[in-house]
Amino acid sequence: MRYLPLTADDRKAMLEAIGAPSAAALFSDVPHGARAARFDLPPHAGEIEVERALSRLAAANVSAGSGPFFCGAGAYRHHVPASVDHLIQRSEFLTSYTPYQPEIAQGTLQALFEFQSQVAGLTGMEVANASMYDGSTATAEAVLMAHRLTGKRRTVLSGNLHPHYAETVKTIAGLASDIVVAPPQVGREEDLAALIDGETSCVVVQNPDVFGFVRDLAPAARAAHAKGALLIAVVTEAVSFGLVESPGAMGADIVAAEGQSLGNGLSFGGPYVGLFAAREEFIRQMPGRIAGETVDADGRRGFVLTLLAREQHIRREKATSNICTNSGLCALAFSIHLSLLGDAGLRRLASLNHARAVQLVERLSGITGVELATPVFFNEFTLKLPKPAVQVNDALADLGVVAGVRALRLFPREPSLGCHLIVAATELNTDADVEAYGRALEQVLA
Amino acid sequence: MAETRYTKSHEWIHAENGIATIGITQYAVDQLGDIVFVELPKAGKKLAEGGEAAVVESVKAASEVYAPLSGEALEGNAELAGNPALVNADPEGKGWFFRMKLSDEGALKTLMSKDQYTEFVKGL
Amino acid sequence: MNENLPELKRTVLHALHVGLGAKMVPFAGYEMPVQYPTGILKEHRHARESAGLFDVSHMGQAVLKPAGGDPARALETITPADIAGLSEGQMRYALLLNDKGGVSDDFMAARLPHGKGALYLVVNAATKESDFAAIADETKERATLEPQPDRALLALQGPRAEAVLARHAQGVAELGFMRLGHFIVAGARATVSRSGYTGEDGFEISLDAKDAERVARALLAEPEVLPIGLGARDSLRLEAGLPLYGHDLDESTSPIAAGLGWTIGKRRKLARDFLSADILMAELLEGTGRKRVGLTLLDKTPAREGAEIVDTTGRPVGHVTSGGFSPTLNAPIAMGYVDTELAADGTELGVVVREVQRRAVVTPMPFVPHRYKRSAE
Amino acid sequence: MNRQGRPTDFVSGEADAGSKTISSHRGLDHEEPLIFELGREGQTGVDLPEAAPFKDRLGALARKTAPGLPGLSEPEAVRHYVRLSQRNASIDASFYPLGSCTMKHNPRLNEKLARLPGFADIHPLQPQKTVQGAFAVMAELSRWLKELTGMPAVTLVPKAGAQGELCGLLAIRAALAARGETRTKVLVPQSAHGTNPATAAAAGFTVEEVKATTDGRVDLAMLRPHLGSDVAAVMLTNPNTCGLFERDIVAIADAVHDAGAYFYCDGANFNAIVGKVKPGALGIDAMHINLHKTFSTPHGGGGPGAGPVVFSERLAAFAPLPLIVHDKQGFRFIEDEDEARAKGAQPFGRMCAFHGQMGMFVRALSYMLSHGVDGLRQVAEDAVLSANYVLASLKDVMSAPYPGPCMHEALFDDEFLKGTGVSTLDFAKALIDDGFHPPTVYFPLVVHGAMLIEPTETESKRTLDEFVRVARALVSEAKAGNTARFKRAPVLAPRRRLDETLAARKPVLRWKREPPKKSPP
Repeated sequence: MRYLPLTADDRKAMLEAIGAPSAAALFSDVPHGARAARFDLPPHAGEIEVERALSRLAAANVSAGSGPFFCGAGAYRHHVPASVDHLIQRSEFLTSYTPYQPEIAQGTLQALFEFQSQVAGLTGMEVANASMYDGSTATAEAVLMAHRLTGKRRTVLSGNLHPHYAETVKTIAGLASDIVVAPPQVGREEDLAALIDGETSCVVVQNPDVFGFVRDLAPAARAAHAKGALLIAVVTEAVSFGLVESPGAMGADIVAAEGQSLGNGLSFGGPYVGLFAAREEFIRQMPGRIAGETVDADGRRGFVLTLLAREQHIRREKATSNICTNSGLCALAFSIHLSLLGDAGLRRLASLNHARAVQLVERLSGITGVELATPVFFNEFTLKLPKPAVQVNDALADLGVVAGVRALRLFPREPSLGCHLIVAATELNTDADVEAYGRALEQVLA
Repeated sequence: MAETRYTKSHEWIHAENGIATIGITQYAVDQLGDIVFVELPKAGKKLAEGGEAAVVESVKAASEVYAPLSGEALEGNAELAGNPALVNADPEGKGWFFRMKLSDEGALKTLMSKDQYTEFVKGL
Repeated sequence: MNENLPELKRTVLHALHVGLGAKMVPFAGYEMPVQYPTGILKEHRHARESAGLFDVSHMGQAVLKPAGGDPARALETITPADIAGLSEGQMRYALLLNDKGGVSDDFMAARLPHGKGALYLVVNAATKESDFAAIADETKERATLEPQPDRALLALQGPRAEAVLARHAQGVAELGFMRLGHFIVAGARATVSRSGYTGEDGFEISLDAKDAERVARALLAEPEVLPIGLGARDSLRLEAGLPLYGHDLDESTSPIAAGLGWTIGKRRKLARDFLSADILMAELLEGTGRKRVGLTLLDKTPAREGAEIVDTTGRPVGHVTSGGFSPTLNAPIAMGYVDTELAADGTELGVVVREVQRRAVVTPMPFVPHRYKRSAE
Repeated sequence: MNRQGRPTDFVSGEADAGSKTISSHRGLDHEEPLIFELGREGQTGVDLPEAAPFKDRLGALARKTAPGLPGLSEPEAVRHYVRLSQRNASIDASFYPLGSCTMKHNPRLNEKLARLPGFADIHPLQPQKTVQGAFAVMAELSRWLKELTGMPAVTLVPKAGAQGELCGLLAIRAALAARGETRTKVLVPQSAHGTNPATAAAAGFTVEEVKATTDGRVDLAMLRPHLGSDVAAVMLTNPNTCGLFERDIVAIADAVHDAGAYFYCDGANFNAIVGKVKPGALGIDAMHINLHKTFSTPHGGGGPGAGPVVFSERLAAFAPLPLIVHDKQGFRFIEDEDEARAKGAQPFGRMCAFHGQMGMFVRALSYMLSHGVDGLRQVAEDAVLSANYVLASLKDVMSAPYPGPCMHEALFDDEFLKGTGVSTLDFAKALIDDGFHPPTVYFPLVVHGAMLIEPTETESKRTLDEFVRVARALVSEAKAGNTARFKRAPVLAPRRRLDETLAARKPVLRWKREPPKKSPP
């Protein structure tokens, strides 16, 4: 057994030292009825067999890189520099744990501090935590945080918030909230003011929204603040921070975002990394791990986990959240990618994305019957097709093009969205991909 | 007439004609260690005897501070916001938490005297 | 050099054919019945109106068994069809491609019921040796190919085929189109699929050679059934618009031009994980410039394979790949490849037969509607 | 008064003379500035093409001020992170006996396989026919988890152990609602990890603590009085946080069920019994499994984790969305609640976007297939054997609050340090100077000055012997009154003790550009 160092002799010697007749004797507390003998599972296998078995399953999937690919809706296919994966696989990052002993975890702690600084800068907020599981759970935590801050529980969700996020909020924050969900409105800045009253704790608005539409958050912020509510801004495409006005600049009080786009692959939906930022005055109600700067006994700058008293291991049932860890390694990948990019690189990356989307829109909206439903967009937009998207998508797949995500898959109760297709383009799409999409759509709609 | 009383949850209360000042005892501070943050009741907040009135956080722990008696909060100790270390330095003086108007001053009698409290702590 | 003709092989039913008075001809290295005393025309009409029995034992049957892997995944390395997606008892028409974007053969593949993933394959007679060699080689990591030379294959085709076979094989009537199962046919264990190459409803019956003649005689004893030769078999599949390998398909024809893009599995198109994927995916989007079309000749002279197709001005635009007389339409028909812009139904064209240009018109295929028993879904 | 928590002991002291150098680097240990202090404007470590000219579609919503990210070349960025990494302890480099965290070897085969394009480069919403292999991984992992736990149902969705707990309690809440009952209380033993009560509160329940027996367990006598008709569930960790197996667990389960409540088991310590005990046989209704503990997915400096939850028949129907079904067309998700209900399920909702931590599923399955059922059984036996070996080798000089045998971790209190002036924290820091990551300290809270040592199956006897030798030597140092070396410790780490009070009193949570100094007029 390649992963087990103890030899039969070791085990014998150790049992003698313990004074136990056998390994079984160490399990004497286990009730006999509970000792399992039979498992319908295979025996151990070597690297070759395991690699063969799992490679076979991997081969049964069509990877996004196989051909023209335009799916987004909360997960985006981007280039990840080779050095990112190399660095996160360093033993000292990969195989360490939550920095309980700061003296020998400065690497992780400093990286988290840098991550927090980057996230604050991107979102235009004052502070950020050391990451959450993903964007959707970060959103739910943001709602709970707003309740703690305002002492109110009414929650207004934009109809253009990613439905998975809305459902996650309902599940995780639902018990503590009265949730109002606006109806989806493709390509429009819904007026949320009407839904906000004195009892409202927070308003949750995604930007760019689930349809790719880029909106001004300021009106929503004003409407919320007028009633003593907080604006929670949600961002699912982190690359948009490079080109789209930051939520902070538009008046957000809390930002919950998905960081997968930077440094992290698609990986069928996880693991991803939730970004969480807020105004400084809110830090003591912020959920999750936070790294802070301090000094050591020799007066040298160092970093520690701080504001621990908010956390479950001290406050138990009074904790701000039940979350223990963050998404450390994904946060590190995110942070390394951003360090490699810098302001200049991120801006260029974002421009490439926007340019590709604009090019695709121009190619597709020329086709008879195809309408662009989201006039303002970053790297994702929604098309209104002359036929049900389910048919068109299927026919396009038959021509080798993965054309996007059907709005109806995300909004199964909104038949009015039957002809809407959510399309994302990134720096990884080529001119040929765009042309293939164009020709295929022409053929399908002909 | 002024008098100071103590609770089993380690608050001290100093009352003078209907107005009381509340803080936490030296014993409490020793248990908590370095105080890093204090959350105080807003003026006008109705406080019920034994109800949660404030929160005190140290590096290692966090604890509620309970209202020893019923009444209405008048003000919190503004200094603590910028300098929570005051609580460690002078818990039963400059490190006071909040002032409140007692609805029934007579109820003070139900709380422990200095000597009773000292005995109580010895027993812990 | 060798003057003598190669020794012709015989199917296990050779004696039966001869006994029935069949006219035997060489075909794909076999001595096969081209027609029986009934005659091609009658045989053809009988298959369309009642039921006909075909001996197709010359075709190559084989089973691809799992050996350390999934034979379907293994087979996908040489065919663009979605083989892994075959459920047990499901059958599919598939192509073998070359690396130039051409077709190196076509074949049938089915997932055997209770076969632990094993596949049943039927390939063309003329190419069976090379096909089997290629398949065995490509799949050897994960599967073993077991050719079945000692199995016969009978095809019972026509509107009465179901009623007839049901008398000898319980349960076959429930079999859906392009499905296959194990049955007892006239007392013999057989693997029966609801498939064929005539455009009619019908069955193909794979069975041990030793049982073949007895079962064939049992079926022929049925009043609705006549034996049918290669001649009628060809006119039937032509009316059905079905391409014949070596004629309508070859190493140089694009499956897209042949209208067989549908045989490439959807997943395969997205994964682009098959031979010549880049060529064919581009052809799917941009077209090939050529298209396989059906032609009806307006005078009675049949056009044969190789005849030149011209436009109304006489400019050459393609060639006939198979042609003949359609008993059902009572007119000469053909199929061939022409430039895409001349492929629209109703387009006036010409076919040069014996130096004379004869009028022809592009006709939608099949010439005669298919009458498959598709199960409701 | 809340006395709970981890103390810090910060004494600003003399710089260790040995550490003084011109550069302030110390050999291979480099002082590394913040990335923000290294970067320059305009520089970048990624060469991306210039976008072809295009008509901007953002209008007024284009970003006006840059995020303020430093620019570095690739070699600068790589060196920065390599130097940071060198300031971390890791299981690859040293013994890391962090109790209840299960720091075991992370096979690189798992990493390699998780990075296959067929797993790493598939989109959660791409056509489901094109991800049948991913479904197959999930199905196979589910099969292993159900068989190993002897439970009939599982959901893979939860993103971490804590979310797994929430998943379990929300399923219980849904099950009670389906029964038309409202029960408000969740019973949690004193020794429980803080996440348990925090989760119970997050799931809308009030928490009632149950005292532990003198031998560190929960027994029926102590539980019974709490078991009223208002109790929704009991949350028990087994093996528990003291590293002990809950002997009465079957009787406890029966009592819980008789009271009409559900039995949630925290599976954080499943690694001690995997392949030997089927929790299903213990009367458990729900249990989460930390794939990063029992099944070796990397801890990554604090996540990502994954917390699948197995369910009993009584709770199976209430698992969260999405559900996975397999029919003639192959595998597919049920993502819509109405469709799920039409299929007879009663999901309590959705816990996160998409379908869970696929990357972790591949790694865990790779570990399972590698060990096989025989290997996993050996994993549990070796983990328990090693913990007992440490316990047996130290209990004569250190103080163990509970008699052995223990399960996968050995628990000590600070009785043996009484009068030495050395605290558990000091002792832990001293271990750092000797090249070991300290055990978990001051947890569980029920034990004074706790030290929880979990060697896992990963360590050789040689390593265990070395650790024992060092620990014994430190004990005699402490008893010999050599407190100074403890109070100063660690001196050989990249940093000495850090001032957590300062960090919390004046929180500095991000880098800020120094305000430009006013130049004199």
